[in-house]
Amino acid sequence: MTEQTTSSAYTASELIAIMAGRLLVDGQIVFAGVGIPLLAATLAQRNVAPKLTILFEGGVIGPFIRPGELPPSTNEQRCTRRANMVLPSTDVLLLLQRGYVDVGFMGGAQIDRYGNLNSSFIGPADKPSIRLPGTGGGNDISSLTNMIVAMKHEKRRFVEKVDFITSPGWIDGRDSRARRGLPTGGMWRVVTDLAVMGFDAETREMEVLALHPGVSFAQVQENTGFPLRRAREVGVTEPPRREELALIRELDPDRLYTA
Amino acid sequence: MTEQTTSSAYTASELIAIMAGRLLVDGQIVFAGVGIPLLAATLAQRNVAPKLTILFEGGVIGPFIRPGELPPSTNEQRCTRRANMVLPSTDVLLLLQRGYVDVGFMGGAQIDRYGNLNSSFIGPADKPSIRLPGTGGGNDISSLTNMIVAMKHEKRRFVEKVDFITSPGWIDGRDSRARRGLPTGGMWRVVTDLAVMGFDAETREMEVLALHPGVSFAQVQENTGFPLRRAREVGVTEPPRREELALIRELDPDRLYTA
Amino acid sequence: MTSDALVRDYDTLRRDLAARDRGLREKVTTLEQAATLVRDGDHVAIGGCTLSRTPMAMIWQLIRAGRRNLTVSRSITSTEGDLLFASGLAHTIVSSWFSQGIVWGISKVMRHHVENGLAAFEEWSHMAIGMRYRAGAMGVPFVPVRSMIGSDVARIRGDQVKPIRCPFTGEEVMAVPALNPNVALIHVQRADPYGNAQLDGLQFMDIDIAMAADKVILTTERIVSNDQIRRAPDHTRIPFFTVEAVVEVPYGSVPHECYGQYEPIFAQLDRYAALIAKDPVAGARQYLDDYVHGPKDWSDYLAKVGIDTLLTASRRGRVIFND
Amino acid sequence: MTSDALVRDYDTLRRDLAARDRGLREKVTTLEQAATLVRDGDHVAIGGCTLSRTPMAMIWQLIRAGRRNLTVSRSITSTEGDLLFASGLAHTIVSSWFSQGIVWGISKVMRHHVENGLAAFEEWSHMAIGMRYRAGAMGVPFVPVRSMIGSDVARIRGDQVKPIRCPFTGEEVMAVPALNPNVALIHVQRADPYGNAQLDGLQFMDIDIAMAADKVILTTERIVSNDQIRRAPDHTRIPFFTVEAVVEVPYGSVPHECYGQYEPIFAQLDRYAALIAKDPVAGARQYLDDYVHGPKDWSDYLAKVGIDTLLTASRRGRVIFND
Repeated sequence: MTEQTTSSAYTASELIAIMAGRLLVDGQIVFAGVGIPLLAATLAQRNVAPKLTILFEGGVIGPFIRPGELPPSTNEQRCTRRANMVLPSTDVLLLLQRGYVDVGFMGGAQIDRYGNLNSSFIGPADKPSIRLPGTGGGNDISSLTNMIVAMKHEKRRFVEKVDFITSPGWIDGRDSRARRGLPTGGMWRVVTDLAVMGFDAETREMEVLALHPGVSFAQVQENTGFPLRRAREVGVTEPPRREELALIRELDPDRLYTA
Repeated sequence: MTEQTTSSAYTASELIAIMAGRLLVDGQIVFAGVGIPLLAATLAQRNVAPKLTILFEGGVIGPFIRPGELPPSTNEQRCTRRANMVLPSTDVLLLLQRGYVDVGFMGGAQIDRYGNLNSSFIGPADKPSIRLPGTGGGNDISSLTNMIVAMKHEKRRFVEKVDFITSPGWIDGRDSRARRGLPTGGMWRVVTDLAVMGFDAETREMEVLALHPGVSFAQVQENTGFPLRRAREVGVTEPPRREELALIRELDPDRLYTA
Repeated sequence: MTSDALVRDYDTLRRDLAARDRGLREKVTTLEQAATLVRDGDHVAIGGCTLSRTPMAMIWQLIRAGRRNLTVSRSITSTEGDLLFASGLAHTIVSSWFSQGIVWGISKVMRHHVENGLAAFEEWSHMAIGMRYRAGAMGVPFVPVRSMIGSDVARIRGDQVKPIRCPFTGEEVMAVPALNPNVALIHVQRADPYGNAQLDGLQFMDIDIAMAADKVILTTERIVSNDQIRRAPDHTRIPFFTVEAVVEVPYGSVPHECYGQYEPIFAQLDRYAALIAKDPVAGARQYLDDYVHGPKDWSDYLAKVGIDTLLTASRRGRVIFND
Repeated sequence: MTSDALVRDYDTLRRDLAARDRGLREKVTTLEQAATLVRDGDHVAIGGCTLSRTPMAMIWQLIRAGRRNLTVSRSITSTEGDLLFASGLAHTIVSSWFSQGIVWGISKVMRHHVENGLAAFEEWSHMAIGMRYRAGAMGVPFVPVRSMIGSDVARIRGDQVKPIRCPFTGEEVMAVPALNPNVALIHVQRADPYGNAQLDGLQFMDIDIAMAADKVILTTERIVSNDQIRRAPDHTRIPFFTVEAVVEVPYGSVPHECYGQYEPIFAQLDRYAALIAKDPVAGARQYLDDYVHGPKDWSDYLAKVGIDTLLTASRRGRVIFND
């Protein structure tokens, strides 16, 4: 990696999008949420995974999003540009249940040690201090396939236990997810502006797999509300490359999702 | 009714189609089977009920069949000519379950006193003397809406008890249909080349409502394998009119269904 | 039938539908007349999703007509939900997601109403709502699903979802109850006077909603002849017999989009977001006064949005398909 | 997985699908190669209905390849069912109706096999078969329906259908089991090399079948570029990732019809009916010899049907839409 191909001038959101996009593999079928996931999947598709198939909740299979015309949600016509197929939104979600989807990819407001996500309530559900927008397809996606979550790494977002499980991760760890009646899927990766995390294969606790350039484990732990595990070998991610940054800025010139 | 407008030269099938078609009311939504029902519904649509909507099992809402091009079943493109909508066949059948259909209209191989139809087996089901073609949509239609059946009046077809209930009528009479778990629909009219029959409102036994011109009650009874009831006032149907016969011969010039 | 029963019993469901004139007849009417088909307290399902094919003109008319106490359901709820709460039209919104849109942050109007107990946002997973409409469309009281299980989204629904054992495999799945709305509001690109509707592009849950509802109020960018519909019957998505009223309303989703016709009016959505950012109550009231109660009719509302703005949105809505 | 289990357990169902390469890749192949995807003993679902869009070329190839002991399901079965039985390809046909067609009377070939216990015709109601595929397509083990109840059609299915109580209303409905075929054979008007298929006109149960099956073998009148598909994504009905093989076979449904392309070859169907009328065994054998085993390839078969006949069928298949 030479100076010519890397760049250190990028926003946290750009970093997350690039790092998350790198987790996608060509040929996969990815159910992507709005925001960073949509951007990261499009980045991967244009960069290294031309045969990546993106699904959107609005009922879209395999579109190519046009640079500079990112949709405001995954339910507008911008999402359908040069798609292979559009179908009712219930049916695109049923593809998850049937098992056609390799990976679900979404953002998160609050996550806990076992990868459970909350996007519904801060505080008690019957008298919340903040009523969040809710699950959307998040609950369906995380109940039915393997998940990548992309989010900012802040202590208030990485909590010991979420106030409310909107999108189930590993529930209480170990085999509790399966015992609750979710035999498939589960939280696979959490990508933040500090690190890439996975989950211990046995306990299902969150563990740091790789740190982003210039980030220490202590720094990640400091921004996390529960003790993080370390993978046996904690790697360091390759810094964002100029081409990746150029591409992401071409895709989102108005910094709709990458401000 | 004058000599000029009636005709006595017609086949049994023509008579059945005309008499059955007269039972349809403008504006109704009719689920029609192939053969005489398709022909009779088209006749009604072209004659007195221009706003009759015909549904076909193949997944068709509101077509206009072209004279001389009757479809070989209700699943070919001829069924779709100038339709309002085509949809998956499962979904057109679900319209019955949801309750959108006023009347189901089909043919029958064998019928019993309570209007149950058999189109599956002559003899025991595990070792039939004749394996008939089966239910098709018949079971669904007769389970979920009010029925008109059009068939030839023969003793072997009008039996005390069908060998096999393919399409449920009033089962064992009285409230047995509802008790079996079918709260809606039921057999309403049976139209043959001899008479028009209904079912007693209480016992649900078949009863003669009207005789075709020149037919006696005794003659109907003679061709029926169980004792028929008589309605309080047994009427006489109006003979086929020249216009009706002309129309039916225009629709089926090759006598595909009216030989 | 009231919207109190979770699942309407089958006899009533069939009777309610049988009582309606489902014959082939012309149903073209005005927004004002169509609004009379909605009664206070009804459960009203809204077609489209987020900023797409929202039947905005019909919602706008219902607010003007002063309807009250509706329960409203929609797959995903955006600014129309704010207006439903702020106007008092709806006391409950059944949805999987409710906010203006990710780029505008969490809806302050939704928060104000829900956090202060003034109205309810009843949350279901997106697929669960879809399957509830689908069960309603199919005329069955429930369908099994494999999501919501194990989450608090299911837990807070209490008896509204139930585990059920598959009689064949013995495994436990989740039963979600049928949803048969009293009225469905659906906006389409094209319909005939009988109510046969042809949808372009994204369908969302509209077909199931139409089949599930007691009756559909259809607004359409354009009324075409029945003859045109019959020349492309495999493009028809909603059959006439589900429909009770057809209203031609060009730009009927503004400020939201209509596939192939126009994009969202982002300037208008930004203006709204700025208004409620300061004060959700006063801001929403001002928006209602200015854009809902103020205009003398829908055309006057469109004029207020601005002809240049509309033409730009139209160009952007079509240009995507030039490629 | 064998076709013995009534409903495949969810773990196996998911694993079977996960094991398949569902990536965007070209799958254009020959009838011969595609036939290798079907294994003896498989459950094979057949798209189309009666005389419409029957994947006849693929069935023809499977008979030539000598596959045995299939269980075959189809909404309604016509002459292809006779060939499946007479050739020994299938020992069981799951269908709602089985005969050549009402104008030709009851199938003597079906009768011969069923009445003599040589093969089974397993009868379900039309909607029940559709809902079984739909449950399979949705990834649930069963769905509730309100037909078959109270009839002998349900009774002779024994434990294959089960009454189930709605956990919300308490009423009893009928659970029908999911059907996830090992292979689906589907013929369409248009598909791209990846397997994105666009169907015109009548869809029958093909979409649910495609979603429910482990894999789809697609035959198509015409292969078009992926670019053409992407210009009309709302006409795509079957997504590429369900598909394992794409074979271009013009006149691939002959002697049955293909919507908008050609009508049934009535002369050929009459000829077949006359053959089996005399003797169902010898007649069917002769038909197989003459029309299935005899021709050197599908084009040779078409030549035997006759070019004038094909052109007439094409003209008749299009003229309906001239009106």
